[in-house]
Amino acid sequence: MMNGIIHIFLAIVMPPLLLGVIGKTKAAFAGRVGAPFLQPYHDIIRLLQKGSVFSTTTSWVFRAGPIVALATAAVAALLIPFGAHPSPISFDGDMILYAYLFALGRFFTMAAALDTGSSFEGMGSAREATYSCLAEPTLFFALITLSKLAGSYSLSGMLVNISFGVWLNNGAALLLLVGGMFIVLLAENCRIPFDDPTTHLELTMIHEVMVLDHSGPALAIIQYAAALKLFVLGAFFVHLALPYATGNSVLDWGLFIISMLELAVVIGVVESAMARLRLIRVPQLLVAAAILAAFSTLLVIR
Amino acid sequence: MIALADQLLVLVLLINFVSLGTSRLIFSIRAVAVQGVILGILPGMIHPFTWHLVGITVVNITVKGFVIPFMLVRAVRSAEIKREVEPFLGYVPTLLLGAVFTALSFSFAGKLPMLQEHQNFMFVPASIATLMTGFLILTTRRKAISQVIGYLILENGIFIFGLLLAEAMPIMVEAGALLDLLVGTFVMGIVINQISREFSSLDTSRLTSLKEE
Amino acid sequence: MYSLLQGAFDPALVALVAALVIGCAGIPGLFFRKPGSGQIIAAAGTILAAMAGVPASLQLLFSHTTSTYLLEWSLPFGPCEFVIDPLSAFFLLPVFIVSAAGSLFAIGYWPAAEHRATERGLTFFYGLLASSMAILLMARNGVFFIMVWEVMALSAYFLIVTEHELENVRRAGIVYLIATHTGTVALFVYFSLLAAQTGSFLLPAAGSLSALSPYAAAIALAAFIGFGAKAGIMPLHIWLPSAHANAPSHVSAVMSGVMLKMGLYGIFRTLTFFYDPPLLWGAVLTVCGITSALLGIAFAVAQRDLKRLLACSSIENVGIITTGLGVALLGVSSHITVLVYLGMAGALLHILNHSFFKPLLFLGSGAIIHAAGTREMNLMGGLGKGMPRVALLFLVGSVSICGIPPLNGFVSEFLLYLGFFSQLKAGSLVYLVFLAPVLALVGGLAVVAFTKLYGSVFLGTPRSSEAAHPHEAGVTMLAPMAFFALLCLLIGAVPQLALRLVSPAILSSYPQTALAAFPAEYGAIMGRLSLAGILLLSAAVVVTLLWRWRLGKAPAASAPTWGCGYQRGTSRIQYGATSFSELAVSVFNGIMLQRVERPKLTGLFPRVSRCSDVPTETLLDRIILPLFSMTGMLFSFLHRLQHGLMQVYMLYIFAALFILMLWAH
Amino acid sequence: MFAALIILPLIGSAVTWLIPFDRMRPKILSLFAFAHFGLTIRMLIVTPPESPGGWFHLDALGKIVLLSTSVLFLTCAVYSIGYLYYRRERSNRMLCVWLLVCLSAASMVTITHHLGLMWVALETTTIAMAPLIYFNRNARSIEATWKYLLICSVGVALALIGLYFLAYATIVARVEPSLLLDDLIRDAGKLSSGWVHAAFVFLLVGFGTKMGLAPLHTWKPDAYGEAPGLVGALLAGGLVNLAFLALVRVYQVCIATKEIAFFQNALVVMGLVSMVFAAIFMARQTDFKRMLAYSSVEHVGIMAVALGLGGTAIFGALFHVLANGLTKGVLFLSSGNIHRSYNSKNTDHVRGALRRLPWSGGLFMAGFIAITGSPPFAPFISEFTIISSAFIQGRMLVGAIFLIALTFIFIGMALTVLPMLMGDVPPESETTSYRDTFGTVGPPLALLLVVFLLGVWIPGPLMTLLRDGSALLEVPR
Repeated sequence: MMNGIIHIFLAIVMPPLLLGVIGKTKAAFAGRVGAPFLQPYHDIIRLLQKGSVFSTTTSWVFRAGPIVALATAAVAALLIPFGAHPSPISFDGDMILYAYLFALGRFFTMAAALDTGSSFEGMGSAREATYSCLAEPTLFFALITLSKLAGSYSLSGMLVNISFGVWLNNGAALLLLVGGMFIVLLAENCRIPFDDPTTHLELTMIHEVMVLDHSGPALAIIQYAAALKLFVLGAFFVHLALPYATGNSVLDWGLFIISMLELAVVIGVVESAMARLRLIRVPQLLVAAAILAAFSTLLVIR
Repeated sequence: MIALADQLLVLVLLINFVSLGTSRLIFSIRAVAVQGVILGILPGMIHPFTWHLVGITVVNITVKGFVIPFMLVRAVRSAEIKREVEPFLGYVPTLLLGAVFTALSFSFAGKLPMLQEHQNFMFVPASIATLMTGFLILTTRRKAISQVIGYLILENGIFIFGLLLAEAMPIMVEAGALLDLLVGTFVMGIVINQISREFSSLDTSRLTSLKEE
Repeated sequence: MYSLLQGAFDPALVALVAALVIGCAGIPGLFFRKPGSGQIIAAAGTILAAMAGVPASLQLLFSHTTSTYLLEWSLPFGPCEFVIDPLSAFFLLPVFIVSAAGSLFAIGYWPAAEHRATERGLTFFYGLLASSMAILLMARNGVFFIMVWEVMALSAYFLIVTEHELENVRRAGIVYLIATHTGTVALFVYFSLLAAQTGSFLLPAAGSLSALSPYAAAIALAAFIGFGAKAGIMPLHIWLPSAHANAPSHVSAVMSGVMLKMGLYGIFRTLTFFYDPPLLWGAVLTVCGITSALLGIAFAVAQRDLKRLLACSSIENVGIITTGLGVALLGVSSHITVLVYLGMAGALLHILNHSFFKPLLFLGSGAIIHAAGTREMNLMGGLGKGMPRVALLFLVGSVSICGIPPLNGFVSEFLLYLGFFSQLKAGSLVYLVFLAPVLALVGGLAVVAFTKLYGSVFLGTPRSSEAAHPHEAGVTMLAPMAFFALLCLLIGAVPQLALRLVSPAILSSYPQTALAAFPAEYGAIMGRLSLAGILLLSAAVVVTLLWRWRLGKAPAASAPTWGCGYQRGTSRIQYGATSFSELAVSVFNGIMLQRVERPKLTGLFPRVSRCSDVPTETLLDRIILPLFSMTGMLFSFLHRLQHGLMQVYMLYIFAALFILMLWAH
Repeated sequence: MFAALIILPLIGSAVTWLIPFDRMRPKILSLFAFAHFGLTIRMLIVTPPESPGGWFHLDALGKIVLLSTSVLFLTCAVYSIGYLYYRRERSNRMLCVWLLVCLSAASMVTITHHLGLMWVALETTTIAMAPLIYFNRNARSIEATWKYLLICSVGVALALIGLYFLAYATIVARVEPSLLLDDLIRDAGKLSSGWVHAAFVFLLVGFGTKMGLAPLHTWKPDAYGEAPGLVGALLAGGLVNLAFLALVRVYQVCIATKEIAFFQNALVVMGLVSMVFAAIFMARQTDFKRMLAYSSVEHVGIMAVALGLGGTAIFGALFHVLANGLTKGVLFLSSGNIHRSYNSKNTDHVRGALRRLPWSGGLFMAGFIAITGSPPFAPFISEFTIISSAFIQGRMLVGAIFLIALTFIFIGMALTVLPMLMGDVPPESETTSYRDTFGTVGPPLALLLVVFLLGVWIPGPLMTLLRDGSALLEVPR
């Protein structure tokens, strides 16, 4: 019960912090002081207070976009276990629901973008559609590998059971998987090298360009939803990459938070170290990720 | 008397070759006429005398020997076509083929069982050889007239075989023979005349408008 | 109604009568002078029949009974039995539902007043098609089966060529007719071999044949070709896109929603005959299925024609169903009942789902075509404002066909996924799990295809003057769509019931699944799914309320879409259908071959001209049609045998005589 | 009674010969057709006793052919009323006269058991048909007539010598020389195989030519193409069946002589060859009447294959006699209407027939569906019986070739027929006064109904008839 409350609390509160950490890291690499860690919270709150402007061409679909995006991310957050603690909702096959929830969110974000009738947002949603469908198989290969290793068909079962012991036995497979999943993590959350959330060169962007016409609370919801998505997928990845658990409930929560922050730092490092890829290269990288994951699957089930 | 039948059959075979070899339309018509006359006589040779037989003979001789040739010749005249036979296949090859077929028919006939009284005759080979000759003319000659001639020779072949059955089932044979004559003479004659009116020629290689492109 | 049925009538008889009524519904219209009344009578009759037929088939389904009727007929092919077992009853549901909805839709979509020439025939053959499909499911005598089958196929042909003054409609019709007839020929072989095997034309009972018997393989192959051609499994799908695209929309709805399923029914039925199918069969089905799914949706992504896109996605869904069947078959041959159950459940449920959301989409496309006057998606846009109800219903359909929670499409795919994963622990068939990522890819592509469709049709601003002033569809058109949308939501919300629906059918065809308590086990999981759905809904509500509250605080203004600094934005610079899918197509290039039609530019100052990408039917255009024309050329060369020259003919006779002589002696 | 069946049409032809009015003749024709039909039905119900000497004897096989011929003739006669009204420009005396002569000869073929007499009757039908094919009196029709006449005469001549061989075989075997079917069957065991084989070969080729088995079919497209629609119907639906009956008679003798295996194989081969030929010539066919001719080649091929297969296929063959005959009637009569209305039988000119002639077009469509063996029409029953019996007998190769040929034929026919019926009437197409009238549509419509009924329900008496017929052709294993 307690764990459940903590779980939900973290899911609600923590996501923007990751963005803050990433920003700080990048600033540090750039030799700047950078915005405070809590800047994202300020942004969201400010946006919530602003009035909003809706394009005349839009319809209710446009308004449904942010709502569904956030709702799906929230439900996904309930399905994924944080640290050593199983998730509030867990049943056989919930990983498939987890994967498909993002599809639902995507569908509506893209629809909302298309609803504005802007060429740029149309472009953005086209890219989003293609790349995310290329990222899909990787996630599933990961799920297969994990459920094979953990011998469980539910997210909690498979993720909580990943321990160093498993790593020792199937190091190679998990390593491949970590590689693949990290790429997917970046792609799904539109981070460099796939997308640069900070530029406003529309021609090069994917996610940001889809939300050009969202303003005020809508934008706030979108940004929060994005952060939450990063958090949820990050939690998945952390289980994979940093599977340490003590057995002490409180400590485990601490470890989870720390490892999430580590992840944020790593992302920040990558973003500062790498440049944005040319769009043509993106599919190749995604396919590469899929192949890595497929290999890891082969390694474990042969 | 009966012995003569074989000689006549030899004559029939010779006429086959003549009709294969000749290049003159009129002449081949005449040849067929002669063949018809001979075949008309044949029954008289092998069967005992009856008035019925006489009747048959007369009918045969008049129709095959005179009526048909007359009609054909008239058709040729009326259509004032060239008197050549104009074969697809040259005369020598046709003759050779004719010889081959005759030989074949003899060997074929040899394999078939016969009655004693027919044993030493060459009715079967002669008939089949004549049949083949008819076919040869039907396939290698260009003019409609020639084809009628071919058909008649074919009929003659059948007639020769019919002689073997003449006493066993006379009605059958005569019905067959007469019906053929009907076709041979009237219908074909009519059609020939129609053709010569429509096309002002009896060259069947002109009669090829109906085909698959 | 239920108890009444139980009391008064035998449900099987009710279903049979309902089918016959549907068949005759179109006849009165043929004799009316005044147009329209016939159509209404037909619709009323069909709907009433369906209202009787659906409960009847439900009862048959749940009563787990098999009722047999014997038709006295004089044809020399043994007794003609009518049998309704749970499998048939299950397939009867979509037949009744979809045909009734379509006949109602027709009143608004194909009004007799405007289509005096075609309406009568359309209504008549529509009824014929529907009832022949219903009767097909009851037929147990092979010959009678073929007869009904062919009635179905031919009436479908006449429906397709309703607008036969259009060239490509005629072409679609001919392709369809040839394809279906070839399939029927395969069925001739199929039933003949069955008769050779069993000694009678009656279809054998479930699990009564051995796959090791001499003809078994041939029977299975013939069934695959004959039924697969109708179901549109690749590579037998060539007729499907153009036929569905060119038929009137409610006809497309019935063809895609139900007629394809008849082919699948044939395959299902055939496979139940054998108690020991070899692994190979299952493997073949699975591979063909997943390939059709992937390629089908890939083609769909590339389409520009609204209805072609839907048709291609039908290929995809049929592929998914076939995959499920193949998995089940693998389960049968390796005695893993959980696979049998999950595969069959997934397949059957997806059949049901597809017969709900695909008709919904096709009917919607009919409404769209009514409003926009074209099927070309690149000319549409912004229709959502003119026809909001259609837009909403269409959205439901699009979401559920993508297999996205919380709608019904997801449920069936979920079951299939469970099936794929189920062998992960057990050693054998572990490689099945590789189907999961492929299916995921299919799902992703489906999202591409349908966001493209929905976006380019309903959203944004009109791209042509035709689409500028759409009108909302009438109630007779909206009601059926709303009904289907409701069903989609229902199954999505309470999947347990759906599972309850399919279980009897599975049980009747594969009794071995009775041993384990699968329905209970997976029913629980389904319960969790609906819980997740509720959570999703509540979360959405919370967010909405929050937003409402904020909007209340700070008022909203409205302005034109931001052109990113470009001031002269016209509607044509929007992302159109083709441009939306261009990226995906370029990724999957080679599967989706596009022909670029670009005009020849001449002179120093060429006049204004446009080029466009045209998706091509790879198999049909690149392989089959060339083959046909080659055969045609060969034949027309052989036509010279009929040379027209008498002497040659004589030679033929002579040769025949000669050869036969040689043969004889 | 037998005499009546033969004399009646002859009287009719005499009457039509004497009548001076063109308008009257078709009516009289139909009158006699009705009478003949009534007589036929009567004879089917109460089978007349075998005539003394056994020359005339109406058995089940004869009944089937007689029935199909009579029904078809009746339809064509009634059709001729409406049809000839549009052909007032030329006298129809010859047509009516020879039609009735043909009918009389045809009836003779069906009721006689004396092969010689049957041959004579068959030859008579051949001759009687010649003037009918020449009805249009132009260069093309004369050519067609000429080819038809010469080829068929040669064929019949070959059949004659075949009969001679058979007769001589009886003489050689020292049994009572006779061509009576029953005697032949009785003494068949004693005949010498050499003569019998030769006889069978000649008879097969001879009757095969009349029937139109490939490659002896060469006269068919020309004759069918040039003859008027109703004559084509009689050729394809009537004469074909007569020749088939002749072959069946020979087959009966064959069964008795134990030489049946060779004859069966020969039939199967020739049948398949015919179907393949038909398939080849259907492709890219631009003349729809010639197309129908090739379809007729196909169907005689089917009958031959069925006869060769034996077993249950025999039933199929006998039923196909009816099914094919009547369906061909529908096709030829409706195609005649289309031909007249467009004044062309070339599919490049004939388009959108469903628009110009809804009824005839619909009939042609239905006929096309029926003749390609689609249910629910009679030909499906027969064809499916044949196919299934091929597979059930394990003759996989035969079945495969059969089906492949059928598929190609369907494709070829569809690609010719559908463009012809569908679409709009091209503006440049010739407009004639010829439209659907009750007189020209009713008869084929009636035929179509019969074809449909036979496709879903075979009446009991007919069933017994077919069973008796196939019992006569039972091959003792």
